[in-house]
Amino acid sequence: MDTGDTAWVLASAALVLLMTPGLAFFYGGMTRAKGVLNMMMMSFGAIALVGVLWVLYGYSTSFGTDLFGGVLGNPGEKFGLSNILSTGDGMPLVGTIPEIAFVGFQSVFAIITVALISGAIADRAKFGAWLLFAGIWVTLVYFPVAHWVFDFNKDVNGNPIGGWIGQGLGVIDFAGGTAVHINAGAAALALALVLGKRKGFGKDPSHRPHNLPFVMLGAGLLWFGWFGFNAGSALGANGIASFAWINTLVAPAAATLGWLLVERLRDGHATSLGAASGAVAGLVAITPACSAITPIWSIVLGLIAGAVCALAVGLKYKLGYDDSLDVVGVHLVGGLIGTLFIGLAADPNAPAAATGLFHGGGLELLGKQALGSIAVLLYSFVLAFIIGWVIQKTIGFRVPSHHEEDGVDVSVHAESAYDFGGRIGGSFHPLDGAAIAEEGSANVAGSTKSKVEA
Amino acid sequence: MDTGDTAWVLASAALVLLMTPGLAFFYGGMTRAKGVLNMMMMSFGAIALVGVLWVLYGYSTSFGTDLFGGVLGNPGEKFGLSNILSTGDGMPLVGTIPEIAFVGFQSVFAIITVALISGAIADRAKFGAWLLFAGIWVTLVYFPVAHWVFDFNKDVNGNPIGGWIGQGLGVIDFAGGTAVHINAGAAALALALVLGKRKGFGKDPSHRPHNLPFVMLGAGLLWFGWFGFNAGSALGANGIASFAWINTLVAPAAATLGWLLVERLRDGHATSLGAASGAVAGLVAITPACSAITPIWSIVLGLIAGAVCALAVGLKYKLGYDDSLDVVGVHLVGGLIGTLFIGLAADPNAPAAATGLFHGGGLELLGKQALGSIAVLLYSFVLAFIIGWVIQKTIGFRVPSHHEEDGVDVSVHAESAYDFGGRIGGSFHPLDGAAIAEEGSANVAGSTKSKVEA
Amino acid sequence: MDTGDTAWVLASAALVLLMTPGLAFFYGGMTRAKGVLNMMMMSFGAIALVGVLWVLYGYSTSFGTDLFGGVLGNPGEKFGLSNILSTGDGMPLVGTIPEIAFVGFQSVFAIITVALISGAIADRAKFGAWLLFAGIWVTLVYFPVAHWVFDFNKDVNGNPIGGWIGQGLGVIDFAGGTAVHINAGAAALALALVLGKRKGFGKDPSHRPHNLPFVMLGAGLLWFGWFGFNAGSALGANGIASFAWINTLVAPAAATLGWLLVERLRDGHATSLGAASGAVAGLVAITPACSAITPIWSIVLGLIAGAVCALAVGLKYKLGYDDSLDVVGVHLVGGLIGTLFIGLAADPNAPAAATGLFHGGGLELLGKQALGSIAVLLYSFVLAFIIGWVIQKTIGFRVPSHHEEDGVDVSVHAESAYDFGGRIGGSFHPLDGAAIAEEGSANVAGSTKSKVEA
Amino acid sequence: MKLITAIIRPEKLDDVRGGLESYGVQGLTVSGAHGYGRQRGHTEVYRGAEYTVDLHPKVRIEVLATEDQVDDIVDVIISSSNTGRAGDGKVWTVDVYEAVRVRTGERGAAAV
Amino acid sequence: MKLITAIIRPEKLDDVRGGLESYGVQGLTVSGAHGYGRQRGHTEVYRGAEYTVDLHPKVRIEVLATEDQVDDIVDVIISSSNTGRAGDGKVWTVDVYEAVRVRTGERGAAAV
Amino acid sequence: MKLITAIIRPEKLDDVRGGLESYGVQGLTVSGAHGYGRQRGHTEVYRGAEYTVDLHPKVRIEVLATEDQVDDIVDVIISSSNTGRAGDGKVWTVDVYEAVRVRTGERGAAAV
Ligand SMILES: Nc1ncnc2c1ncn2[C@@H]1O[C@H](COP(=O)(O)OP(=O)(O)O)[C@@H](O)[C@H]1O
Ligand SMILES: Nc1ncnc2c1ncn2[C@@H]1O[C@H](COP(=O)(O)OP(=O)(O)O)[C@@H](O)[C@H]1O
Ligand SMILES: Nc1ncnc2c1ncn2[C@@H]1O[C@H](COP(=O)(O)OP(=O)(O)O)[C@@H](O)[C@H]1O
Repeated sequence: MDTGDTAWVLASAALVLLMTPGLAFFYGGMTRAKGVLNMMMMSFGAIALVGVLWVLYGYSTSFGTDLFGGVLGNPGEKFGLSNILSTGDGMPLVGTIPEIAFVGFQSVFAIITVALISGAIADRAKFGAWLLFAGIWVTLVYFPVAHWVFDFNKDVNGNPIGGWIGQGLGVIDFAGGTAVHINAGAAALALALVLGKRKGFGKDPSHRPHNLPFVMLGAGLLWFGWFGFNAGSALGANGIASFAWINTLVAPAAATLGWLLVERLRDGHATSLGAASGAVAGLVAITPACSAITPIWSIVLGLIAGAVCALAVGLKYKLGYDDSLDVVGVHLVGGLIGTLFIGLAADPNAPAAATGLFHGGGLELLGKQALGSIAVLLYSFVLAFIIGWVIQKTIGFRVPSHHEEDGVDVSVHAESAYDFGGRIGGSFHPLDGAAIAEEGSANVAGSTKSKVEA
Repeated sequence: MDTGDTAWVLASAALVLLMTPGLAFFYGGMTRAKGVLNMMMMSFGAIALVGVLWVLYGYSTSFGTDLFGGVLGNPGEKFGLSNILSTGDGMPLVGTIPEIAFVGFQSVFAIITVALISGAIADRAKFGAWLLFAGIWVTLVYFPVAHWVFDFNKDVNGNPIGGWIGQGLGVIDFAGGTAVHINAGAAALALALVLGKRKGFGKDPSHRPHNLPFVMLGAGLLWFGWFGFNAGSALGANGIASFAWINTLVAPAAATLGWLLVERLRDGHATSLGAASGAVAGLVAITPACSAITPIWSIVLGLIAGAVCALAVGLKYKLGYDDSLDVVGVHLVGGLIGTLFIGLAADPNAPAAATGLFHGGGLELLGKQALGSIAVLLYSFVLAFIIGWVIQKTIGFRVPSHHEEDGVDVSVHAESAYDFGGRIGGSFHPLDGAAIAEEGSANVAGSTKSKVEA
Repeated sequence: MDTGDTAWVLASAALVLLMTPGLAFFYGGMTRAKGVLNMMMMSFGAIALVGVLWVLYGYSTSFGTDLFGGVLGNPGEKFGLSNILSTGDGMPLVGTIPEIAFVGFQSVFAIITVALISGAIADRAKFGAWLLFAGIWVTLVYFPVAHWVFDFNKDVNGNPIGGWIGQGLGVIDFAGGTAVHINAGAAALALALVLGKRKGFGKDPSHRPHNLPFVMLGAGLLWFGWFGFNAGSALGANGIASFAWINTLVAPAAATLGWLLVERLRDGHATSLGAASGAVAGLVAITPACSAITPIWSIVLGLIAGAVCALAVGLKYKLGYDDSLDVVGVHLVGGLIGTLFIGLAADPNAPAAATGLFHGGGLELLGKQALGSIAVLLYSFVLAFIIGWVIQKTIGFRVPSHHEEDGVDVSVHAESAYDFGGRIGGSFHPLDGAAIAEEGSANVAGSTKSKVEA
Repeated sequence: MKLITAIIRPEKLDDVRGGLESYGVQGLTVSGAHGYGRQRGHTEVYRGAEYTVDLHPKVRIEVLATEDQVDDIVDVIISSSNTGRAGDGKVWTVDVYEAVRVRTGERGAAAV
Repeated sequence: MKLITAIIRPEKLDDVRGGLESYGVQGLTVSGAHGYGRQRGHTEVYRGAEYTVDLHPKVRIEVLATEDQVDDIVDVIISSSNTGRAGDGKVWTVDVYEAVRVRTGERGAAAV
Repeated sequence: MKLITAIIRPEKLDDVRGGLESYGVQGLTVSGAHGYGRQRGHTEVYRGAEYTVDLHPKVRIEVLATEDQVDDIVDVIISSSNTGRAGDGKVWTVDVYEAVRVRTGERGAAAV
């Protein structure tokens, strides 16, 4: 075990954990004031639920021994992590770090992938239904896909087992362009279709972001955490991590410029929402590529990702699906750009040592990258659609129409986000047994005061 | 010295420092808009004051050679850290890290313990009195208690000196269930009693949280920082740290679910305040236990802590003490649950190598854990009550009644937190010598314009 | 290569990156609600632009081989980092870490130095002009000055090449008192003069901070990140880093107390803005000094820096320049205090091993510190003034007067920061090709509805 | 000259404005308000404490109108803001003694 | 029909509402306001610059009432919001020409 | 007794207050409002979607005044808030039936 590598992976894991609250702000700032808590709860709910499932069977499903010819790892093998917990002699390692550190590092990837999806269904999802979706989707989609992409286990003879996309097909995805972003983006599109458009979609001016500084805060925390996401994926504090680090700085920097340039030319104004979005688009795009392309090419990738995503977020109005906070436009499109760009610009001297079209590698790598991307995209989209659809048809995924009008915060969570002193009136009493029994679970209660009809 | 271990401890120390601003937001979001700055100032004031005291004599009091049979370390021994500053040959070490790094790591524990207390006295404390209390309490309570719990110094023969709770009694408290959470929670209860209830306690609807996204932000930063708190307490980047890391993920995740479940069943709604509170309750509970129980048992602990704390926060209305932001319900109760749970579920194969009741260890460990908890609880409560009471009787701890009505921000700090453009009117002038002399320290000044009585 | 050192530097680099979003909140909270986005955009714009330039030629200009007798490094030498990217055998190192990690660590210093300047020109700068200024200033000022101060390259015989201030003159500036804070502060003063005062400067009450919790958040994130800034500058996880860490805790802690004390005595109230400002002033002051003075002297330095900066921020009203958010009062003054204080209190036993006046070193060191400070101050001021002036006279740096009245957010970025539900009315439509062509870049559009003159 | 004040549901503001514009009203003033009446409140829960909120967000519209338009305008407002559910609001009119346009100093009908 | 407008201290809103309900008032409209008058202001300090704030938060209550109730309602408001300290506020009444309930179109006394 | 209501530009509030104080007005009530009229709106853009904002922030000033002062006060308001650009606002006056000072119960001219 190497303490330096372990220090970096533990720090990186914490950084990636922070990304989900960061995402809660990035997304939450973009909703209306009356839906911000629900949006944040979908992220916090993902941390809570996926965190527990990961320890129970998620890690084992993603990184256990192949079942069904590699469709997933054996969920029971490391159930509850029970057999990898030794911290003394004979502590199991992954490379130079304790396996349990690797478990931690991978856990937060599962969490944020689920949280990312929630951006598509702002302002209209039941929280219970969301949790149910999250639990099923992460089990049936994320855990297997992580097995396909991130599992580099070998058998005793050193032959790859598991990871048909990553080590089988040889798709290059350093930190999750396919397993995280395309995966989440495709599921988001499916949910946007299942839940349908918000009331007033494309018309109601109240749909503008209610707190842009929160969006900036979210973008800042995401960028910060993403250094753990990408450079931590080297699983050590070494040259490869450093290489990934600098790409994780420069690609989003360029993508910010790219997005702002499109805005300036098209709308006349570079916006702060554009800067935050551009940074995230660049981070998404560099995720799979950060070990495969040089910083100069990262700048090119960033510019492209920023500009294309800036255009892509307008698609939902044209095509008529309400991907409310642009998970498709940013994560699916950005993830595709980054994953495919490797096929073009991968540099044989970069750590990934792959050769893309521009360096004389022909179209082979590009083909693989496309294949891996599409496999994940389709699998995730179809499964997410089915899961979402069944939930919608059974317990209902979307809140009733008047709950949407009242705002999901008040109707689903019985809370409102802000009270700057402008709210007046109302009455208060601590809940005690009696009162609880009486009022049940109704959140829209009749006024407790007697009224006389006029 | 090991650079990897040092890297992890330095990073962890920074993470724990961030927890106090995180706490400022967790708490600040829960107050009214007119008390948020005062609440945040109590946290920032703790950083400032305790930071200085720690370097002067705090570290030495906590980790110096026993005085009075182990009641405290010798405050003069390492006064100003003067004799441990060498960074060249002969640099003093604690384990594999520079002692000065250990000083840094421990400093932030002292800071946040003090800051935690402030949640009990929202909206009604004088800032000067708070600083005075903080300085005395940390000196008379925290520094000695840290000596009892965290000091693992041995004499030249390898016999324990100092640390009667930790190495003497053998109480297991990996990262501060007793020294931090029970300690702060007990002091908070004392202050809540000394200062008395806010006006309108349990009645005034304006006491609802003014900014729930801030509460979520605080919870997110706390969780992030807590990885340093717990996993950093391994004082190295190793298997134990990794073990603590995964428990620090999964226990609060389960606690969030536990809290939300109670809310859903009792009130009909899972709230964002509940999610944030549940996460913190789980973090509190796992703090002492993160090296002693396996992840599966952490899930159980988390569920229990989340559910019990969700119920415990209602006690203040029943019992009639105004622990405004539930330091007792979350930190005292959560700290007790976590510390005692070790006595039940400690696994001999976990790094702490202790055996609790469920693993055939009998009741001995549970007894020790209870003893250690109660010792800290009582000591802190009694001292905090006396210190607080004396301050209240002399210079006054609580603001005058009309200051509470105006809001502590404006009356104590001469500031208001927000101005979104809705505030209108007023006049402005830079302070210059003359004006200062004239207007003195009055913050409620007469209008400068002449008025004619009608 | 040492993995522990690399782990710490990678973590530190991420921490320093976070400081710029932190600064965006520190500054953004101090503007009016209608200028917060513009303020934040100047920070995010700095990340984007300087991030790209750094990779292209910035690193090479700062750390390349001397040109023109040491005025700058050769911008073409490591253009695009192309020749230092190897991560395998023969990977280039700086000390014990990969050179590419050093590139990352230094990049974020360039970024934040630029961002710091923006505080002087709140509420009145064109974003395009700011980006232009940022690009030119960082090229002509920051990159060369970093070369003077931070470049410790030696030729094959071990003789210093580059770094005439740092290794030539022997000025002690551990983490950037001159290159970062004096540099940015002097440029800020120049821009404040070039752009002139805000409308209503010193009179309009709407100029009070619109969101003080954001200022606290910014201060918290800055402090957190500053551990990377200062302790990371040791370029390793060792005793020196630990020494710097503890100074980075205690100096700002003392400075907070210093600032609050001045406020309490002068105005009667310790404010949260004062606490946040004091912490930052202390962080600035300890930046150059954190390896040269002992923690006790750091407390003294902190108290002085906090108190003096608290007084210095009032100067702008007396002298009549509108350094809106006090970059001069905090960063220039704080940077000078810290850099000069080394000449007084440098301790030969501290890691920097320099001897100041109080330890019998005479006035020599003080003289050098003054010389280095003044050189950077003048160079930066003059260049910034010229660059700013030319931009103002050509494309215009300041927005037109009515844009300032409407607020820079809406006029420059076509956005408004908040919508808590109070905003009513308005209409919405997705931009499509046709509409874009028609409406061009005008942000103040005529109502689309027909009106009849009464 | 009369002043028409309408307290309506916020979500009906756009409809009312549209209706008034079509009718020919060229200006109006809008502000936020909270109403209390027959409409039922909702309950929020924070850490087990219950807040009953029975003041509802409303929007106040004020229109200065000449005598001949008042009835029509009131009708337009009512028809465009009516939902039939409790909480729809009130409209009332008061006599205006004098109205002036600040920009020009014009008075009376010319002011609106 | 009359419209009663009261400018009162925000902290007195609940008392006034309670009083009016007891009296039998079934609806009212509340909005935020700031007042300037005999009440003294307070001072805030930001980085050594002083802001004197002399507009005080107030709450405006509006009640439509039939002629016979007006005097009683004014009395209820005054007695429940009076503190005797400067800044208590004002109550004024104006004649209402017509009042309509949006939900039903009812006019006059039936509308309130 | 009359009630003067003025809808003005927010940035003119201080001037108007200054003017009224000089004239001798000892109290007034201010609240926020949004206005719609001849003044042109502005456009905001979020991720390529355009929001046209045509309600402008305004400030409402209300002053109770005795009959003899009304005309002067209206003049003071107009002269101190006039900019000559569209959006300057309106001033209107209505008859007040009765005005009361809450603190003392004084009525009529003594109440203002
Ligand atoms: N007597 C009144 N005076 C002033 N405003 C009233 C009065 N009664 C009702 N309102 C306003 O009208 C709104 C709707 O009244 P409510 O009784 O809830 O429904 P409805 O008018 O449909 O019966 C209230 O929210 C309040 O703003
Ligand atoms: N002439 C006036 N016209 C309108 N509102 C007024 C007038 N005078 C006072 N007010 C309102 O009444 C409130 C209380 O007035 P103030 O003079 O402070 O106290 P008091 O009425 O007790 O003498 C003010 O804040 C303001 O809102
Ligand atoms: N008929 C009206 N009734 C009530 N308020 C009006 C009316 N017309 C205009 N206003 C108010 O006056 C403000 C200024 O009106 P506007 O038409 O923009 O400019 P001007 O009065 O200078 O022609 C509007 O923003 C609105 O608040």
